[in-house]
Amino acid sequence: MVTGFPVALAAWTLLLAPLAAAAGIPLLGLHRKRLSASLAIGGLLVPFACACWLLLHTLQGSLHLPLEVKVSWLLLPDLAIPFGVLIDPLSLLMSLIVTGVGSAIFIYSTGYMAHDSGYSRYFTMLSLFAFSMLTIVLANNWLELFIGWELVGFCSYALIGHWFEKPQAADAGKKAFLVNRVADFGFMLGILALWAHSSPLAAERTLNYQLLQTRLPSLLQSGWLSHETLVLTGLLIFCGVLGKSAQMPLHVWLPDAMEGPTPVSALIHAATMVAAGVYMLCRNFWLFQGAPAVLETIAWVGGATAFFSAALAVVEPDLKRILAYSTLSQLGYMVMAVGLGGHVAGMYHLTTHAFFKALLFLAAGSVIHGTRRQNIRELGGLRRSMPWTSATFFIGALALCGFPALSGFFSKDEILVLAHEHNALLYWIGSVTAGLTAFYATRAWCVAFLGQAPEHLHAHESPPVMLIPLVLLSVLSIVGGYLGIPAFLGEPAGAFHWDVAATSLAAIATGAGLAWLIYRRKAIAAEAIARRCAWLHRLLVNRYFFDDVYTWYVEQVQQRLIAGACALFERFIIIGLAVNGLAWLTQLAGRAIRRVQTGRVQGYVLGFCCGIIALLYLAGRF
Amino acid sequence: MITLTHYLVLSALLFTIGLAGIMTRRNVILILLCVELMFNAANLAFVAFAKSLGDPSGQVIVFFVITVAAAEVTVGLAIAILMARRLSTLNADEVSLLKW
Amino acid sequence: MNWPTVAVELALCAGVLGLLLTDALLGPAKKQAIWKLALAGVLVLGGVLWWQRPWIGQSFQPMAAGQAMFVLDPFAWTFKWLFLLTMLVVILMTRVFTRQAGANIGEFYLLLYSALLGMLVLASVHDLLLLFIGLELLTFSLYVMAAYLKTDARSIEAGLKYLILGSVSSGFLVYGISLLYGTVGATDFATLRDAFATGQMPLLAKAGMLLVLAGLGFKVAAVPFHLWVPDVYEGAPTPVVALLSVGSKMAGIVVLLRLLYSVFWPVQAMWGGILAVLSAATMLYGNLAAIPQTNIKRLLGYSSIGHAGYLLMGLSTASWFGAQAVGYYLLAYLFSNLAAFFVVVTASQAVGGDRLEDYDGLSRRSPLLAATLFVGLLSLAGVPPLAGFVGKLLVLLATVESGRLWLVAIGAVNVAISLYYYLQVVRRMYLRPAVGTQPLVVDPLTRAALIALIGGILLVGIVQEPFLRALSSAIRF
Amino acid sequence: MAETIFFYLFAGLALIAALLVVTSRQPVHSVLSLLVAMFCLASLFVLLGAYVIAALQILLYAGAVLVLFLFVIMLLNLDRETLARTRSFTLRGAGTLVALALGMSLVRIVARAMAGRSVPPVPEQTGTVERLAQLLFTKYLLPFELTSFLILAAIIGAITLARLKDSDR
Amino acid sequence: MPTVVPVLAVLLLAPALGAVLLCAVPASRADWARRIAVAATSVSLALAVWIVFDYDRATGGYQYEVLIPWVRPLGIGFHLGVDGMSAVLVLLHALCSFTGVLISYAIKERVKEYYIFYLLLITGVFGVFTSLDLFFFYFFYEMAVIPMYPLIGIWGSDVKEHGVVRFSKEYAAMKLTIYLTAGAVLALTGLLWLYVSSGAGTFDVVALQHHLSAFPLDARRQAMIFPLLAVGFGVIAPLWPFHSWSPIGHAAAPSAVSMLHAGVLMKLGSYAIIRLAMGLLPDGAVMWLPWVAALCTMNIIYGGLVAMAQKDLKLIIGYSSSSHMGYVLLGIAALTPLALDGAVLLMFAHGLMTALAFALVGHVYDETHTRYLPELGGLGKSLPFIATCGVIAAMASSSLPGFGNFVAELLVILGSWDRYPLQAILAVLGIVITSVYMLRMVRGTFFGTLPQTFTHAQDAQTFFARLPYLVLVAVLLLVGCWPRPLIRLIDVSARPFISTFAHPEAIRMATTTSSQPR
Repeated sequence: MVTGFPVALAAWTLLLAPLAAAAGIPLLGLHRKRLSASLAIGGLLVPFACACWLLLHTLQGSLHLPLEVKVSWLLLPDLAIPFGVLIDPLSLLMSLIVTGVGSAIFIYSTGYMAHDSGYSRYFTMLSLFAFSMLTIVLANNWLELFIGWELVGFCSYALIGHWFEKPQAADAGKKAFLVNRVADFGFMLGILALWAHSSPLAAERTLNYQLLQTRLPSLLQSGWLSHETLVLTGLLIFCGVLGKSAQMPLHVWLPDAMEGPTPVSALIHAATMVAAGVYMLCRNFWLFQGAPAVLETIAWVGGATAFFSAALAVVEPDLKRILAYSTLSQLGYMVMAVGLGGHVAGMYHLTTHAFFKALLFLAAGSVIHGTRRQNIRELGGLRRSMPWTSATFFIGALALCGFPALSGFFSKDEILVLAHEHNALLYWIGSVTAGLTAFYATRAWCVAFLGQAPEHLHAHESPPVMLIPLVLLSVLSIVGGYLGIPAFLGEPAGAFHWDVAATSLAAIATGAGLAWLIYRRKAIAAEAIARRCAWLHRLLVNRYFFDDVYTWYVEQVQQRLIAGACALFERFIIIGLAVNGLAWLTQLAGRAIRRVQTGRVQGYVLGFCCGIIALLYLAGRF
Repeated sequence: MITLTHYLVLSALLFTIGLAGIMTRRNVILILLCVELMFNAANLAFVAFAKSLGDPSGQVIVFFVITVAAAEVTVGLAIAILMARRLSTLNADEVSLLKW
Repeated sequence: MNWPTVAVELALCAGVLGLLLTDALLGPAKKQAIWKLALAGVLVLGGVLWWQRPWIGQSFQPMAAGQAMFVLDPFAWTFKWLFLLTMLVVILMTRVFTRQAGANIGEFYLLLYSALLGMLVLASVHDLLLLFIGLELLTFSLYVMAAYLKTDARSIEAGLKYLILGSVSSGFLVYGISLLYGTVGATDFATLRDAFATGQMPLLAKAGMLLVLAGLGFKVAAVPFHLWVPDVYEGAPTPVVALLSVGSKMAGIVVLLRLLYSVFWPVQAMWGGILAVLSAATMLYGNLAAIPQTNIKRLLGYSSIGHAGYLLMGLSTASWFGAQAVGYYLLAYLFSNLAAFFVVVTASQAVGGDRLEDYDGLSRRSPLLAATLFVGLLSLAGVPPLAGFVGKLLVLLATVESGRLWLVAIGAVNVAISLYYYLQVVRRMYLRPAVGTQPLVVDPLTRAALIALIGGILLVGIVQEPFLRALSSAIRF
Repeated sequence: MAETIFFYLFAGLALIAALLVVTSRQPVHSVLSLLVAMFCLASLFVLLGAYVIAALQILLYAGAVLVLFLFVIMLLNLDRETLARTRSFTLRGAGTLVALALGMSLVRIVARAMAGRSVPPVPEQTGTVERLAQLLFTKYLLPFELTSFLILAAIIGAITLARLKDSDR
Repeated sequence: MPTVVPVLAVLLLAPALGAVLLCAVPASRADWARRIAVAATSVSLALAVWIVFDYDRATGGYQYEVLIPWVRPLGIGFHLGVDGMSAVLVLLHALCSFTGVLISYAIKERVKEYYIFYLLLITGVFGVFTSLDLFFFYFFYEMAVIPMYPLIGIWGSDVKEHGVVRFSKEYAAMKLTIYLTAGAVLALTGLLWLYVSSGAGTFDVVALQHHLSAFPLDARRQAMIFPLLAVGFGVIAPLWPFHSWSPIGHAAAPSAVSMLHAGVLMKLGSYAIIRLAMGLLPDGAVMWLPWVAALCTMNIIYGGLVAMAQKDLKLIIGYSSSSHMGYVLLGIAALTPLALDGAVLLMFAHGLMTALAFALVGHVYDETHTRYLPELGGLGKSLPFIATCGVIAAMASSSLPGFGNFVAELLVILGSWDRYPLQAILAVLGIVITSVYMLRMVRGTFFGTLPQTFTHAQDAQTFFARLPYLVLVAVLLLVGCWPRPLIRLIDVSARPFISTFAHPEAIRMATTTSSQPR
């Protein structure tokens, strides 16, 4: 049995190592590239080792999860907020993903960002991001989760806007942060409501997961927490997920986030940050279980996001944006899974998705690194010039489509089974989306990697330091399905539904086949299809006009109407009327009174006598 | 039968006439004259009260008031002469350099 | 017949005569040095006043016939010190002024002395007639001094206006005294107080009192009787204006204090209300009209009207603490106003005029002058840690105790308004670029006087207890 | 009986003279009418038993002050006072009105306050020089001395102001 | 229990002594002036830090008391004392003034006069935070307001829009001084009325509190005096309708002055409302505070929206300060221990953050001579250090966790939730609004392409130039990451302070029936 100090030490290093690295780099190695890279990577490998050590012990049974280590961050008589580490299978799995995939991406980015001016600033932010992601994962109460939530938002802002000279990058960073902040507004209210209704006695209010979970039933019976407030709180908390995991109405920031360096997109906008929302849903599934209405909405939002973003990827020319839309779609799958009650299935897909999507992004990164171009129409024939990258990209694409025997197939299949059992319409949407996924994956593969390379394209293979992580991740994408992750999370996978598997395979086959015909054989001209259903094409290219609506709102309604009106009110009413008006009035009074001094002596004597008369009158009155 | 009130009413009237004179006449010297008139009205009141109280100190006060009035006239006329010489006018309302 | 109680006044009379003689004997060259003699005279008077201390509490009674007309009580003794201090500073001011006054500078100091005599008499007056005589003595010398710059039309106009208004006010004063004499049968304060002790005043006495208050209101520049102030302050030579604004106003307040708090004390409900209304009107008039001013002396004229408002506010409380507050306010007002006028005197030659524009960038040309005016004006505005703040605070406190909150509100608003136009002057001095570039040289004596005044303002502003203690022991009738 | 006749005679005369002072165009006429007023007042003083004051009134006031006035008027050879400009008429109109209002209130106060206090017969010794002098030099000694300085200040002031030195031509 | 060395007296008089010393220094020796100023403020800073650590949390209450009877007949005494809340604010002011003095190295002309007025301002504010006597409270309060006039008037800068002057620095200086004095005078009348109607015959706050707890003023009288104090002090803690002086004052003031101005001067008002208005008039407070809560929500929302529309950097930060002070007032109005802790901590955190923000804008202005957002851009390239601090300041302002602001705003919202749920929700919305305009500002100034005209812009290279920024950021992070010690210090005196407030119903009942002495 191993307990006590070593475990606590492992838990704390798991959380605080990246923070130490993030603090170390600016202090020690601000202009020394090698030192900052090694500090950052060390800051992630050490927690990875701790996580593996803990995993080893749990598997051997010598460590009983859930293990909680905490210190009181804010201690007041009527408010005690701890800051701790809660390790249970769910959080251990997630921390393994974050540290594992993270270290691969860190190593990769030493190559990718080799001659970038903000090298150490980049690695500081990455380490800080890792720390905040681990805070979300290992939090044992809602507030610590919220703290991690916000810090992750900040790190993504800083990393998206890493090349801040580029105006689009700066705007993309700002947009990401603000959209997240709007979502966090709802999330904060949700936490506040939860905290307020956590107990009738003000002193006993808490945000701790375990305590809330145990108290929930009694609160509901005692009527202190009515069902409506539970639904409302659930929806508000789901608001946070909308922003962080880029679900339908607040998904606009993810495609623009591709302005950041590709390893960032890989780490943040594929593997970890966007998954935080799903992880939060799984972690606090007990809250939503009591409110079926909330789960219903979650499922539908997930389904809609999956389908619509997959459609967008079909027409997207930019390689990274295709992968971004694919992430959106896969996240929709995970949220749908949670909405349908299968939070374990959601986590399973999250894990596998982390592997193959990180792989795809890194491969795309090495393509960009090699060719300096992102538009797939300007690429082609990379199979020959960049063998390793194209091979790993191919494996990732297969896993993404859910090709049988690869990890994607198993996890997506779980979700489709769930949909099949609970909601027929969502099941159909899921299958069609699977088809679409296959379509755009094959399209990207054929256009970018097959065919002849355009004449002025001279691609060169990336250095080994970038290829090793690619290979590692491709291995994981293949093996991911067989690691028994659902079992580890407590719900072993159910019986293998042949009919669901069959329909999904059919959908994948049609999608891939169609794409092969259009883009490899060029049997049907892509432009012809585009012309025939032009309005659909325009709709998809303009991303359902979400961006236009939002920009219109920000420029017109918010800036000109509301803020402008307030500024005008301030300038002309409060300053102009109230303040200057008062000053002008006293000036006027001054000038009027001054007129009394006519300068003529007899006027003064007249004044004198009037004074006397007034005095006599006053004497009469008092 | 002449009572104290008769004298006081007379002194009040003289006082008012003096006051009216100051405000209406433009010539500074005449203003000074009216001031003298006001002082005389006050003297009359003093003597009347001294008589009714049977106490002579009223008359002593009149003695002082007369001297003050005389001093007043000297200074007044000095300034009037200065004004006539320097500002070449004796009308009070034409002298309004200092205003507002 | 205890002569020592009148020792200071006698010494002063000797001084006047001595000045008359020396002026006749001295040639024109040595006339410029006559201010040293005047200064020495004032210092000697200080000694005599100090020597008089054992006789405090007695009164001058020629041949023990009837009530005392001239009394030397702690109240009078304390305020005589303030009058001497004012005269000291005014004489220092006149040094710069001698070139302008030309030949007859000797007479100027003589008139200063007679004005001082009037003030000292007014401090310890205990009879209406003596009040009238003292008042006229002070006012006559001020008439002449106001018109002293014979070549300057504005000075003559100032003298004329002051004379006419002064004579009308003394006319009313005399008439008032006659009415009071008529109803009571005597003019000294003791009998008057016993006559009104019961609290009912016959109508004639009320009228008499009001006319006397009007006469003194003229002196203090309360609103209905203040119209002469701006013009005379602008026209008259600056040392005279300093004397007017500090000396004559203080004399008026001292006499008012004595009259209201000892003679008309039983009737305080009536004059309390009247003074409250007057003070509100005076404050508002003075502070509002000062805003659009462009001439610094005229601005200080309006500001002195404003301060008269605060003094009347203190008097309207009809409480002993109110009287002490007025005393403290006078002390603060004395230092601040003298500091301000001292700078105006020294600066007006070099800066070439009294317009506010001439004061642009004064802080660059002479930091000491600018600092003194800065401290003086801000003390007048009532800004801590300066004397004016404590004065205003005590007066407001007394008025709150008297229950007239509307008056406190007006007083508070006026602090903000007055700060505006004081800061206008500060703006010109500190914020504007300098007009002339050559720095103003300030001779050592003026420098010492300015620093002493700043020190006085700070001292009265920060260390309040000794002054308050002295005043509370002094103001007891 | 004779006393009332004399009183009304002199009071009426004094009022008329006072009005003349205010209304006559020629400054000299005003001074002379003031002289007449002084004489009426002096006689009233005699009626009231204040003989010394009556004498003083004539000697000092009529003699010294008015002569000074005449002298100054001659010095400045004033002619008829030109009519005031129309604009200031309102001021002078208002002046008379205010003076009248003040006068009426004073008269009202004085009449109501002192109803009927009769004037007792004149005891012989009140108005005499000895009585006055005795008071003057005992009770009113201090004011007496101070008035001397008052006059000194006035004289010196008048000289310095009105002196015609070549320097201030 | 006055300790042997009057720590507070030394802390208060060090800057005053500095100012006096400066008078003797010849104007030409600017470097000496700077050294004296830095020495004076560092003495105060050292003492302030020592007090925060040495304050005895167990006993609480006023410590390090210095009592010199000043005017016995009126009951005025030079009484200094510090409790949990004011110790934190004294530390805030010490930090701001120390960094402010370092930042004012950018002042080149008339340095001596500048430092004299600056040290007077610092003394005034120290005086307000430490004095426990109504008279001296007001004495130092006014003494802090008046030096603002020459500081803004002489060394300030006109606020330009497209190069055209929107309002001159003289207008701003005049308006600020008159506005604050009017507010202060209004408060003075309230204080005098309180002094008189309490009948305790003393100006001492502690004595008054004992007296008033024994025989309190009747509720109607309190209800009349409280608004005077609340509005009077509300003018400087910019309560909504009276806030318009602060942004204009900030925009025109030199950066070091607006650091103190926004960082600390605003806290005078809110501190005064806590210490005097609520401390001495509990029933009045309970009746009027709902109105204050409503107004300060306008502060938050309205201030934020107006900040969004501004184009001048300092105006943005000015309006953001008035918006953040809305949170402080909400915390005060909520009358719960949590909310008050949050309010005091927010005063501390916001003070540091605004000081940092203004220092940065000052540096940007010195390098580029413009504060107009449309003209700025891409400075991150040439000013990396300043840009990093800029991002940190923006993040702290939009209450990113890890900074003191987040913890404070969290406490305010949690504390005010029970009594004012709607206001709490709007406060959370305020956080979003803040982050919108803060990021817009950062994007406009530091990111994007660097225009040709600013290529020569110099970053803060030397350690001495970077010291102020580092100090402020370090303290902000320290408080944000580990708030427990500071919160405990505040809570030691905030909790008993709040416990004196009776429940609202009791008050309402008291006013209707004839109020029997409790």
